[in-house]
Amino acid sequence: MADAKIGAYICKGCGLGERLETKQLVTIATREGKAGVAKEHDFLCSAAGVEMIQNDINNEGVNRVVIAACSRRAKTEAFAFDGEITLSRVNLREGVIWVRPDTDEARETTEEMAADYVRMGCAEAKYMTPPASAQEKGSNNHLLVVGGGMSGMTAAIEAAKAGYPVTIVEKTGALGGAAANFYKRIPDRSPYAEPMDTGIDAMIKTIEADAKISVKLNSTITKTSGAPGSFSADITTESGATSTENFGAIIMASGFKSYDMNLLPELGGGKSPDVVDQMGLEKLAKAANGGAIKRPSDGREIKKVIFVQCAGQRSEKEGHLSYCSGHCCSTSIKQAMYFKDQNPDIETDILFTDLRTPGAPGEDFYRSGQEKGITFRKGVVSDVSPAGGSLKVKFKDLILNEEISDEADLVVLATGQVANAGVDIEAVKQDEPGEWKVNADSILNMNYRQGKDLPHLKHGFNDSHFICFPYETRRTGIYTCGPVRRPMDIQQAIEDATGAALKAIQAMENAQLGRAAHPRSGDLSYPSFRKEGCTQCKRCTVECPFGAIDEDERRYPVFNESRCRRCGTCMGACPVRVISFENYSVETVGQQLKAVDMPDEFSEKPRILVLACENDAYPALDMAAQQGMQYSAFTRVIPVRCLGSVNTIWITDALNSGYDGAILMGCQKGDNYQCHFVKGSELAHMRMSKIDDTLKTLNLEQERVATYEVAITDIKRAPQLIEDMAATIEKIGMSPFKF
Amino acid sequence: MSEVIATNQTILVVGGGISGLTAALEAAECGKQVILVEKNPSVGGRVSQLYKYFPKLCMPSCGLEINLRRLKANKNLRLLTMTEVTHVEGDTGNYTVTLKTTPRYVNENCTACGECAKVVETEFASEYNYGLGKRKGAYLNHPMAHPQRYILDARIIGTPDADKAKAACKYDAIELDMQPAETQLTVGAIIWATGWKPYDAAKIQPYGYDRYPNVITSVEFERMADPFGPTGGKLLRPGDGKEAKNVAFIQCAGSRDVNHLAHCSRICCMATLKQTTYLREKYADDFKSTVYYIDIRAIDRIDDFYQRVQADTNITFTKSKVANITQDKDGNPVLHGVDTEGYHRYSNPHDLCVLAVGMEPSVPKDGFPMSIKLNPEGFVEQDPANGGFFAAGCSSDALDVNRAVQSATASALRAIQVVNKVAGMEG
Amino acid sequence: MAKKSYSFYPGCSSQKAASSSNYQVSVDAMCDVLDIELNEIPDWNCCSASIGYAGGGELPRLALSARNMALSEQAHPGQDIVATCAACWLSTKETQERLHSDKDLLAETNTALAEAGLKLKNDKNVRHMVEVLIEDLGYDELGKHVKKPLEGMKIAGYVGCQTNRPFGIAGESFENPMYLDKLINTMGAEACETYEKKVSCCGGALAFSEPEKSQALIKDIIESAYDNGADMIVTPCPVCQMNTEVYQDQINAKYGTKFKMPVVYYSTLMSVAYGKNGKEAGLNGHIIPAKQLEAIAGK
Amino acid sequence: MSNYNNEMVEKFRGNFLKEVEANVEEGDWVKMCMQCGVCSGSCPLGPHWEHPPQEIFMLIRANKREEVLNSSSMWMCTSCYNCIARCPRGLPITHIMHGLATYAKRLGLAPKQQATAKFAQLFWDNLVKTGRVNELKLGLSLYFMNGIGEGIKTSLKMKDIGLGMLKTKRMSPMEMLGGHGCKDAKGLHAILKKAKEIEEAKIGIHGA
Repeated sequence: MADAKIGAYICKGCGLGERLETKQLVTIATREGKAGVAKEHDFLCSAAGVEMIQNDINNEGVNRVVIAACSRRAKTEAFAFDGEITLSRVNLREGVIWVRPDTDEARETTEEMAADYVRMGCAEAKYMTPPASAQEKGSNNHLLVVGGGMSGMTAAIEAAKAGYPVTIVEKTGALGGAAANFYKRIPDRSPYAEPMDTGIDAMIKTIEADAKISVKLNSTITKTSGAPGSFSADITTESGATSTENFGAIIMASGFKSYDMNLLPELGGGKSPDVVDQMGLEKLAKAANGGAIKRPSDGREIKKVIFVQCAGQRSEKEGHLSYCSGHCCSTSIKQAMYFKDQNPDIETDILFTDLRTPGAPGEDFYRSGQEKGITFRKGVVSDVSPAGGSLKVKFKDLILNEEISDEADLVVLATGQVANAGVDIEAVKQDEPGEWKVNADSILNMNYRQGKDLPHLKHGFNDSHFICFPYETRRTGIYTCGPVRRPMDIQQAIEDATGAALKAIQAMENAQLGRAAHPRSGDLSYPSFRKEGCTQCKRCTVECPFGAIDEDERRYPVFNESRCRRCGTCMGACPVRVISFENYSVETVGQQLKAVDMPDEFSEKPRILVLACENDAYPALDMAAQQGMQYSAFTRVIPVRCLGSVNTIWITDALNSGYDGAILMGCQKGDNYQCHFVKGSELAHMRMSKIDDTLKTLNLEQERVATYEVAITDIKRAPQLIEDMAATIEKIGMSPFKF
Repeated sequence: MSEVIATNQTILVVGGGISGLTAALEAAECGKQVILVEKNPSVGGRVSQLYKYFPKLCMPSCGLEINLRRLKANKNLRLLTMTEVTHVEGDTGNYTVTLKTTPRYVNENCTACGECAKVVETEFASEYNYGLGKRKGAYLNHPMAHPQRYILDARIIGTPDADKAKAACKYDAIELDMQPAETQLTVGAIIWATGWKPYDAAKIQPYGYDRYPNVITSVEFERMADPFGPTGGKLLRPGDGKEAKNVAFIQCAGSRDVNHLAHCSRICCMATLKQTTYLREKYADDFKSTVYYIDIRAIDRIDDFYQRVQADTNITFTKSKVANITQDKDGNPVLHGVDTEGYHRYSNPHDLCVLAVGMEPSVPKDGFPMSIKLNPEGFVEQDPANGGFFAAGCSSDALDVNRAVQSATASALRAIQVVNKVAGMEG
Repeated sequence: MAKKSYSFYPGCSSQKAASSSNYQVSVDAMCDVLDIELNEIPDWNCCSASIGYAGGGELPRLALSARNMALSEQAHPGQDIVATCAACWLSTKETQERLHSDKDLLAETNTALAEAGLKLKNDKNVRHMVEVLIEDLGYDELGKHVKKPLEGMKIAGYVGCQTNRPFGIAGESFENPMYLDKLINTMGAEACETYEKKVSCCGGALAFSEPEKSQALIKDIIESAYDNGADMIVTPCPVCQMNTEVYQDQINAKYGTKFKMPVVYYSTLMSVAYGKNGKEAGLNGHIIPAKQLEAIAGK
Repeated sequence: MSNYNNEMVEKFRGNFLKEVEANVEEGDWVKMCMQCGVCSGSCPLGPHWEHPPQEIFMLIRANKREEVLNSSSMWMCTSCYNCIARCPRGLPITHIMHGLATYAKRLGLAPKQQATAKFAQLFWDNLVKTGRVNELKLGLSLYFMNGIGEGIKTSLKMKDIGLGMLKTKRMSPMEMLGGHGCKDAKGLHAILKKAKEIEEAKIGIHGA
C-alpha cells in the first residue's frame, strides 16, 4: 500500500474564517502535523471544496484526509470520498468556535483550542490505515432455522422466497410446533370476527414443495461454531447420527412451553380432568373438530365453561409468572367462540382483570365475542375445585363488588408462555476450552467462550434489550424469533419471524463483504492482535459483549471478525495493548492526546481530556454547541467508539503528560443500560475505579479523573460536567506533570 | 434536486419516521437500492417528538442518532425530504411512481450555521411542539433534525423576511424562487410507512379540549416534559402557567369508541404510565395523579412496568370512562363519572387533565395513491391484493415502537423478495 | 324567497289553552314573517312522548307516531314533517328511523295501521322547526327580517336534551351546540357563550313524578343563567320551558333563592325582533313576564 | 300477571340475559356493554340510581333477575339521551332502560308505588282516551294518584302554578269537559289494540 500522505484541509466557512487564524492552522498542520498537503478553503463542504480534496486524493496521493471544519456528525455525505483513504474530522465549529465567546479575551485560548485539535487530527491520521475489511470473509448464504413451528416455518419460507437456501432442524417428528395442536387461530384479517384456519398444513406443503428448503426432523443441534457467513453446525438425530453442515446465519425459533398448570392447585390445576389450560382446550377442540366438545372426565356435554385469565401470570407469587403473555385474552375469546359457534346455548364466561385485546384486530375480535354472547366479567378467581360432578369457581366480581360462587362443567386456565430458550449462560458455568461438552438442555450448543446459548434478557426470554432495535442480537448472525423472544400469538410470531429472516439475510450479506452489523453498520475495520505480547489474561475473551472471541487450548484469544461489532471493548480491556483496529487503536487515540501542546504549570492554562462516547455524549456536546452553550477552552474532546474501548493507558499517559483532569462520558449502565455495546460503560466505570492507584502513585488528587453516565439528551449537563472539572482544577491546582 | 436514479429493482419507502427509516436502512444494508421519501423537512417522525420511551425510559434520540449515522453512511439509500407520493401505477415489480416535492427554499449548500434564523422575525406555531410555543420562519425543527439543513416557511416567501434571510446567507443556500417539482420513478416495491396522527381531541366534546385550556393531549404533555420542549421541561398548565402537580390521565380518549376510533390504540396505556413517571421525575413525592381507564393494556413483559407504577402510592387507578369535564372557577378541570369497581361517583378537580389520544392512520382511507386493501379502521391489511405494496409500522395497525420496527423489518424482507424476483436472483 | 311548505305536527301541548299554546302563537307569527307555510297533519294524535313507554310498550308507541306519519303521507305528499315540540320531533323521528332500519317492525306496524285503513311508506324526513330555520333559510336570511334588534339583552340559550340528543342539529355537537346562541346573536341580543347548563336535563316528565329531584336540576339551570348574567333564558323545547319557568316559586321556597328568570321560546324572541306585538309573540303566555321583550314589542 | 312472571322464569330458567334479549326493547344490546361506566356518570339523576345502567347490564349478565326487575333504577331515566350520546359501544341505553322498566311492570315486579311508573300509566291512559293528552285531567289524576288526602295536599301545593297557567291561558277548565281529541279515536284504538296484541304475542303474554 502507498505511503501515508496526510492532506489537511481547513475550512473558513461558518465563521471559522473570522474567528480563527486559519493560515496559522495550515502552518501547524504542515509543520507539526506533517501534512503533505495543507490548504484552507472558504467553503469546504461546497462542491468546489470537495472537488479540491478529491483531486488531491486522485492526483497528489493524499490518503489520510484531515478535515478541519464542522463536527463529524455534520456534512457527512459531502465528505464521503472515493478511494482507499482514512478520514479524520477536526471539529472546529461545534467543538471550538460555537462553545467559545467571540471576545478579544477569549481569542487566544480559542485559537489554542483550534490549533490543538488540528494537531490531534493530524496525529490520528498519521496512525490510521484504511480498513481493508476482514481477511476471512464467510461466503456461505445458507440459513439454518432451529425449530419447525409457526415461527421457524415462516422464517424459512420467507427467506427462501427471497432466494436463500434454508435448512430447518426440528426436534420432534413433524413440522408445525405448538400451533399444530390448535384447532383454529385468532383472525388476522378484517372483520376480525371469526377464528380462522391456522394455515399450518398449507405451510408444510409449501415447505415440502420448495426445493430451497430442506427439513431435518427428530434432530437437534449438538454443536454450533464459526461466525456469520461461516457457521458450522452439528445436526444430530435421535438415533445419534450426526452430520456437520455449514451455514451463513442462524435463526433460533425454539418456541415456548406452557406454564405447568399443576403449579396452580388453587385454580384446580391437576385436580380434575375438567380443568384444562389453553393448549389443553385446543386439543379438545381439534379432536371435536367442529362438533360438540365433551367433558374430559365423563364425556358429558358441556353447558357452561369458565375461562380464568392471568392464571399464574401477572403475579408476584412465588413460582408464578410476573409478566403477561399478551395473547391469552384473545385466545380465550377465540376458544369461547369454539363453544358458541357450535351451540350458542353453551354459557361461556371469561373472568379477567384487564381485558387486553389491542389494536384494530383485538378490539374488533372482542366485540365479535360479545356479539356471540360470551360473557365478560371483571373478577379475580380465588378457588376452583371439583364439587359434585362439576366444578365450583369462587371469584370476586369487581364490578358488582361481590364474592361469587359459580359452577361450570369445564374450566380453562389461561396460563402463560415460558420461553424455550436453552441454558441460562449467566447461571451455568462454561466448559473450559478443550473440555467442551454437549449440553442436552441447550438449543444451539455453541462452542463460544461465553456460553452455549444466547444470553437471556428478562424472564428467560431471548429478546433484544433495545426498543428501537428489536433484533439487536448479542450473538452476531444468530437471531431469535417467536415466543422464545417474547410471549406472542401466531400473528405476531409471523411478523417477528419475517423480520428475523431479514436480519439473518443481512448478516450473511454483511459477512461476505466483511462489513459490521449495526450500530457500526458498514464498518470494515476489524480487530487484529499481536499474539507475541499476549499474556493469555482472557480479559478480551471474557469481556467481549458479543462473544466474538474464543480461546484456543493455550488460552490465546481466537478472533471471529464476522462476529465482531467493532466496539473495541477488547482493545480497552487488553493490559498489554496488543489489540487494535486499522483506524482505531491505542495509538490513534494515544497520539492525539499526546499531540496536544501542553502549557507549563504556571501558565494557568490547564488541559482537560474528555473521552466521549460517539453515540451519546459526543452528540450531546455537539448539540450543546448548536444551542450556544459554552465550556472551558482548556477542554480537548476525543470521541471514542464506546467507553468500553477506553484503555486505561490513555488516562495514565494523559496524567503523565501533564493533563490536569480527565473526564469519561459514557451511556447509562446497569440493568437498564443504554450502551449499545451492552457493558461498555459498565466496564469503563469498573476499570476507572482502579485508576485511583495510578493517581496515588503519581500522588495526584482523585478528583482529577471522573467517569459519568451521559445521555444524548444531557445537552445542558455535559458542558456543565466539564465546567465542574475546570472548577475543581482551579481549586486543587495544576498538575505538576508538565514537561 | 439532483437526478434520482431508480429501476424496478429499487425499493421505495414512503415515510421517514422510525418505521420508514428502519425499513429503508434494513433493506439498504442488505445491499438493495432504496429511495426514502418524507413529506416533512426532516426524518424521525413522531418518535423524535417523544421525551422518553416506555418502559425503559430511555431517550428516542439515542436510537435516532444511530439510525442517522447508518443513513449518512449508506450509499444505497437516497433520502428525499418534503416529498410526497401523489400517484402510483403499475404492478408488483414494476411501479411508476409520481413524486411531488414542495420547495424548501434552502439548497444543499446550507451549513446549518443558523444566520438566516437570526435575521428572520416572523414566528409561527411550532408543528414540532404540536402548536405549543413558536418557531421562526427560518428554522431547524430540533437539534437532531436531518438533513441538517434549514427551511424557509413558505409563508414568509415574498415578504421582507425572506430577503433578509437570503442576504444573511453566505453560501448561496437560499433560493427564493424554488418551485414545486414533480418526478416520476420506476420502482419494484413500495413500503408504506406513513404512520399515525393523534386523534383530534376537540371531537371528544364531553372533555372540552376546545373549551378548557387545562385539558391537553398526551402528545402535548410529552412535549412539555422535554427539557428542550416549549416549557423547558416544566409541566405548566396552558391556562395560567401554574405548575401542574395533580394530573388526571384519561385513557381511550377517542379510542375504543364507535363514535370516534373503533380500535384500541395499544400505546396509550403505556404512554400514560410513562408520563406518570415524569411527575415523579419533576416533583419527587410532591404530586398526585389519577389514571381513569377501562382496561390497562400493558401487554407482555411490559406488565412489570405497570406493576411498578401501581406501587407508587401517589398514583391512583380508577376504572372508569370519564363522563364529562367541567371547569371550576380556578380553571381546574373537574372530572365527573362513576368508578365502576363497586359503583362510586366522583367529581374530581385536577390541575391538569391529559387526554391519552388515540392513533389515527395519517393517511385517510381515500388518500392512497393507488387502490389498497384497508381494514375498516383505515389500516393497511397484509393482503396479496396489495401486490408489491407493503405497510410498515403504524400504517398497518396501532403499534408501539418496538412492534413498529419489527413490522418495518418484516416489510423490508417482503420488498426484497419482490426486487430479488425481478433481478432473477432466486436459485 | 319563495314560500316554504311543510307538513306540520303541532303536538298536544301546543293546542289552544294547552301548556305551550303560546309557543304555537309565536311560531305562527315567526312563520308569517319568514313566509313558511305549516300545513297541520289532519287528525294527528299524541306521540306519547318518551314517558308513555311504561303504559304502552314498544309497538303501540311506534304505532302512534306511525299513524301521524301515515296521515301526513296522505295529506301532504312530498312535504317534510316538521314539529316544534322536542318530544314530538324525537318520538316521530325515532319511529321513522326504527321502522327504517327494521323491516319486520315496519310490517307489524302496518298490520296495526291497517286496522284503521292506513299504510305507512315511511319515506319522509322528520324535522324540527329549528332545522328548518337553520338549514332551509340560514342565519343570514333570518337576520334580514330583524326590525327591532334586541340590543342590550343578555340571553342564556338553553338547548336542553331532546332537541339536542340523540339526533340534534346537523353540524352541532351534543355537548356544546351553538345554534341557539347564533340565533340569539342574529336577533341582535347577546348570547351567554359560557352558559354551561346549556344541555343539562331539567328532569323532563319526571318533573311531575319526581318533583324534588327534578327541581334540584332546574335550580342549577336557572342559577347558572344568573351566574352568567343572563336577563332571560330562551329554549326550543316546551317541556324545558314549562319546567324552568313554572317551578321557580317552589324552588325559591325550598332553596331560599330569589329566582324570577323569564323563559321564552326562540320563536318568541324572533317574533319580537321581527316587529310583532306582544300578543302575536305570545308574550302574554308567560307566568314570569319577559319585561324587556314586552318593552320592545310595545314600542 | 304474575303467572306471566312464572312462565318467564320457567322458560328462561337461569338465563336472564336471554330473557332480556327476547322480551325487552333493544335487549340484544345488553351483551355489548364493556363496563366503562360512561352512562352511569352521564345520567342527570345518577345519584338516585340504586344500580346505574352499566351495573344493571352486569347484573343481567350475572343472572340477578330480581335485583334488576325490582329495582327503582330504570324508573329514574329522564330520557335525556346523554348515555346514548356518549356510549362508546353505541348502546341505545335510554330505550333499554325504558324496556326494562316496562318489562318489570308487565311481570308485576316493578316497585309498588313507583311514582314514575304510575305517572307513565296515567299519561298513557290519558292520551289513549281521546288520542291527545288532556293536560288538566292528567295533572289532577296525577295529584290524586296516591289517594284523595295526598291529592288535596299536592293540589294545594300546585295551585299557584295552576293559577298561573290559567292566567296565561295555558290551561283551561273547559278541558274537564271533553277538550281536544282525535276525530277518529275509534280507528286509533283499533290500531293500538292490534299493536298490543302483536307485541304481547311476541313476548309470550297471552289472554291479555
